[in-house]
Amino acid sequence: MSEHPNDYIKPELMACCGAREIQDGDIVIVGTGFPTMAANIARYTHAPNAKLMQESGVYDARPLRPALSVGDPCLNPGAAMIGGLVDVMGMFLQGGWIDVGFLAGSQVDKYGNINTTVIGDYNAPKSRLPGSGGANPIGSLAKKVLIISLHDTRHMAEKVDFITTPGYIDGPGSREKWGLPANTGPSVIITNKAVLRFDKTTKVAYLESYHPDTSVDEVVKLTPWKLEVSDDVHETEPPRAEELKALREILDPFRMIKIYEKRGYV
Amino acid sequence: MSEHPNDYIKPELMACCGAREIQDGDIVIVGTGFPTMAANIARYTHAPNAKLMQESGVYDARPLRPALSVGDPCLNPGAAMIGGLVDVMGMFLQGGWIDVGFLAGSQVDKYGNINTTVIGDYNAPKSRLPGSGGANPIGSLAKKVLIISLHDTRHMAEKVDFITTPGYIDGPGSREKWGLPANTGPSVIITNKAVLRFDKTTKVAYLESYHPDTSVDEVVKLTPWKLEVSDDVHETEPPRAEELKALREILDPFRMIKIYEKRGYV
Amino acid sequence: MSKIMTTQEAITRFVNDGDFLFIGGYICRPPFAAIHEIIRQKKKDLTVVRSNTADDFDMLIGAGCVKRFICTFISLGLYGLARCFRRSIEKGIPHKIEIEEYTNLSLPLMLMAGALGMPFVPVKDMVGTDLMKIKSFMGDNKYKFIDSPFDGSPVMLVPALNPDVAIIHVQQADEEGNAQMWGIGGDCKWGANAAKKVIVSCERIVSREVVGKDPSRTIVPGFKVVAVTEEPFGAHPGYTPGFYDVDFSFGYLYQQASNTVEGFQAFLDEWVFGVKNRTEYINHYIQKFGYEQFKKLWAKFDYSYPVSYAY
Amino acid sequence: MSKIMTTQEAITRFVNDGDFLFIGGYICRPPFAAIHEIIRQKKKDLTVVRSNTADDFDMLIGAGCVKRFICTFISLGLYGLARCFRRSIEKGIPHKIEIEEYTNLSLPLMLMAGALGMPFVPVKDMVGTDLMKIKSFMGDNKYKFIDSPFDGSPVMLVPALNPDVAIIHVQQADEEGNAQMWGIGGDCKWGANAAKKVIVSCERIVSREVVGKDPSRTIVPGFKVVAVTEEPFGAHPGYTPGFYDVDFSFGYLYQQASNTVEGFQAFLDEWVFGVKNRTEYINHYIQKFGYEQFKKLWAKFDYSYPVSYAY
Repeated sequence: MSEHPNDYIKPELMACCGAREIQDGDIVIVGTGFPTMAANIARYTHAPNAKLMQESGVYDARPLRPALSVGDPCLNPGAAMIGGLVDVMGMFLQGGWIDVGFLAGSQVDKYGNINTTVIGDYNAPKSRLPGSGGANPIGSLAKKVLIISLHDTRHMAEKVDFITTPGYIDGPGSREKWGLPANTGPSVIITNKAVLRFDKTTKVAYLESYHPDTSVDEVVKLTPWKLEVSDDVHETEPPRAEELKALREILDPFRMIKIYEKRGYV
Repeated sequence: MSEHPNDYIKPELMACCGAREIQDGDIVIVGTGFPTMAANIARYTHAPNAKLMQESGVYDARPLRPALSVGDPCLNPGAAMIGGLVDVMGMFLQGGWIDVGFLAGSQVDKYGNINTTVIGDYNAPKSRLPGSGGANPIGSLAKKVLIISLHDTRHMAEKVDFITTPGYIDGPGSREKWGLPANTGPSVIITNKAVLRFDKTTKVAYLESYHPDTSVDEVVKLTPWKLEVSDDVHETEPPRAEELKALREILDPFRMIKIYEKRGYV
Repeated sequence: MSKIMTTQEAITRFVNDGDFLFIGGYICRPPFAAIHEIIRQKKKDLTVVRSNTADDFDMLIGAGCVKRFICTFISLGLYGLARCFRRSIEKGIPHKIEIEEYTNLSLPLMLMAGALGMPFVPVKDMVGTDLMKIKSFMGDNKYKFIDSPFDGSPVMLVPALNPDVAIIHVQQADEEGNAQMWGIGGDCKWGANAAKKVIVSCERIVSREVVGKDPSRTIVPGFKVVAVTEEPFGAHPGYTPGFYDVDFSFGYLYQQASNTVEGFQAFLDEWVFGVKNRTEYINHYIQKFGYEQFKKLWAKFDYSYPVSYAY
Repeated sequence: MSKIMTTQEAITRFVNDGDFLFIGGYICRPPFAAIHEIIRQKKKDLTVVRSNTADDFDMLIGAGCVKRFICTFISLGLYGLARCFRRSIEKGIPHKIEIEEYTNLSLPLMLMAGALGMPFVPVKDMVGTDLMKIKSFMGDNKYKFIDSPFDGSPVMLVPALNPDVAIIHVQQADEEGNAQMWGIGGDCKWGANAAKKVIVSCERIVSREVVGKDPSRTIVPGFKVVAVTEEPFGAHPGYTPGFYDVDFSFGYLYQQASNTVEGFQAFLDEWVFGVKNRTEYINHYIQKFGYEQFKKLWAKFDYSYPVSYAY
């Protein structure tokens, strides 16, 4: 049995949930923030042979500070390989080598589709967002996609305003119809309230576990689609001592992760 | 008026003929032997800004000995850029940047088609040759192709046994029909007897100049197709003093070029 | 034949109103010296392209230089959304730019296809999403969807891009333009080689002999290059590996300024129009923030092992 | 997780009869240690591929390991035509191999397409020639000719290649397989990355820290690599930039030997079957030709300038 210290904050729990999705030896494409922390917690605990890369062209970086973008200077010295976008997005991702990708978005819907393009109408936007970047190809081609989201009716939707990145698109058979590679697609949505997985048949996200300070009812209420609940729904396992230790002592000594609390991850 | 020493050998004359086809600033793709010597004579005389590359991935090499293959070690130290086949054959040649390519073959025909694949029937060959290598793409895509050949009925043919590399293929309109880029194709055949060019209308090689020790009649007789003769046919200008000086003093101090005499270039 | 010239001359001679520009970098090696000069010379109606963009493209958009943007992503990273870009799209300030959207897989491959002389290239992303539904100035040529002639499976083809001019910033180049780069590459090599002309901005001009000591580092051959400009700190507030770090505080300054139209104009007046060239810019930086802050940007010393190409 | 093992173990474990192999190099860095081991282990029915080949592929063909050859060119360079290849094609000795012919543009791009996960790639060469007319084991899938869906112009598409195993020889690699190379590249990077598994042979194994000092030199990431073998002089009689020169006299020896079936067999008996591994091979070389001739192959000392990736 692992120890579970109870002084954790919600973003730490979420990072640990992400870490637990990663298996030893996995090739993981990460952005900044949560994904890097989650993947590194995995590396320092149960998945020492997991390898990370950034879309800008970096494989197995050894940053001495947390990277603030996929082009951060700290990703250069010590990396095992540095090429460019064609190497990572083409050779590794489209080439079929990426086991896990992390994505976040301004909106995520019940099929795991993600919007990072526009809130409102595309041609008369309420808010114009950054666009796809690497998100669409990661969502299209990584074997397993982990989605990070705030759990509220603004960030989760029955249907996103704009599908930037494909989840299961319109539901069962959609990815296949469009020729996306077999055995790819979103695997989990990790929110500040719960962990959702996708039903094998309907491809709709259902509740697998609710975080310690919440309940099935609360999560169902916060979710804008009719949230099915797993037969063995349970409380999310809190951060283990060794996970927190890796995070706090090695990966994020200045606890930059707290910034996510300010962004609503509570 | 240039000086013309008369102690030259035929391969030297041929190299000078090649050099004169190169203009200052031309980007030239070369193999070994004649092409390198010709292009370098040009660089040391009238075309100091011509640049050479080898298909293996080398641009603007500074070899200290004559390269014996496109992968020769002497091409590495001092080059301006080294990549691979995709860089030179893809980025520079298919990208449309190569002004001049040199080709030779076991057979060349009246349309400038070249055979480096097989003598006799493809499936029951009399002699199996090395294959295309870079020849086909150079013949397909370089703006100007210079062909080097022995002038006899074994090496020149009305029709080659196998078209490895396209000249004008079946004649006028053929390159266009196949979608080869406009303004590409063979420009000249330089032999040990003469310089042939291609008629703008018929695309058949005709006699432009015969080398000093031969005659129009002899060249016509040695050519296996009905060789048209230019209205202003003339004797080929012999090597100029400065061309020979570049070749003998800088490029080929050991006069390795003499090996071509043994191969029949007399 | 030396192609060394000032950035002012390079932009004057080789960038025309209405041109299609690839501008390399992304936090790593953005060619800011050239970007500021484009703004100073009030170039307009440009079509610009790069995968992943940041303050550099935001500034060009805010300054009114851009008509069309072939894009995948634009943000100020740590500091959130790109302000000038948003104002253009949401409010038409200074005018509404047209955008054609791809991804960080498809767009680099379109530049690669351009560099390799391919008419188009198959990609596996974008399908099934709204990125397929929106088409702007590229119209039906944004992509084509075919059945593979090999096995009948559906394949998306995207067209090659061949910009008129590429502008990149690298660590070093020689006078002919042989450009050497190391560290994060983005789509710099393919974008530069896809263009008809390349302007190479560099931290230091080196001799042809130095280039020849390590030719595998060269990403653009001299024959494609029309201008070489020596611009130390030319990527500031971005960084250049081995030379200087990102200037996060300057990034914040830009974000704060670009929050408003007035702030953005004041920023341009101070940092672009208020200086003649990169030397004056750096001088102004030191005047304003002090030499100590400037010095903090300098890279630490941590050199690689030399290798030999000898035989 | 160290992947270091002997060449014998690597070939035993990862190369199976009937496999499709990419073998990198061309005079520069041919992985001869691995090639000899493949012959020693009498692997058979292999499909082999590379653009531009020489004595390395000729030897595999003569030894009877090859069933199919996706090729562009094979010759002994200076020493003329490839003898074993000719005997196979012309006389069926030891058996007639099947060949599928491409060019030094189309084949590297097919490997690139394989590495990039593309189903096919458009090429501009081969059209109009007899290379279009001959089709062997790839049949109608050798290429497809379509009208471009963009502008209707004729376009040839060639299929991606994904070999089962790639074997390359590079200057240095770490124990995980991160492989670093400089100098003439041929189709090595794309061929290796197109394969499902990579065997990295290298002149020297270096630490992960050494790799990290210059990560832009890495051409294959460790995660694709299944075996790392340290084989100094592993490319002999080819060369490795910075390590040793081509051995022209050994090339002549091979050509003379391979002129006849008997001579070729005697060559194999002496240089392949007569030794257990590369160490014995080099030892035999020194015994036979003397240390002085061996020493003449060593590269001169001419190092590059170090660079920094620091910030």
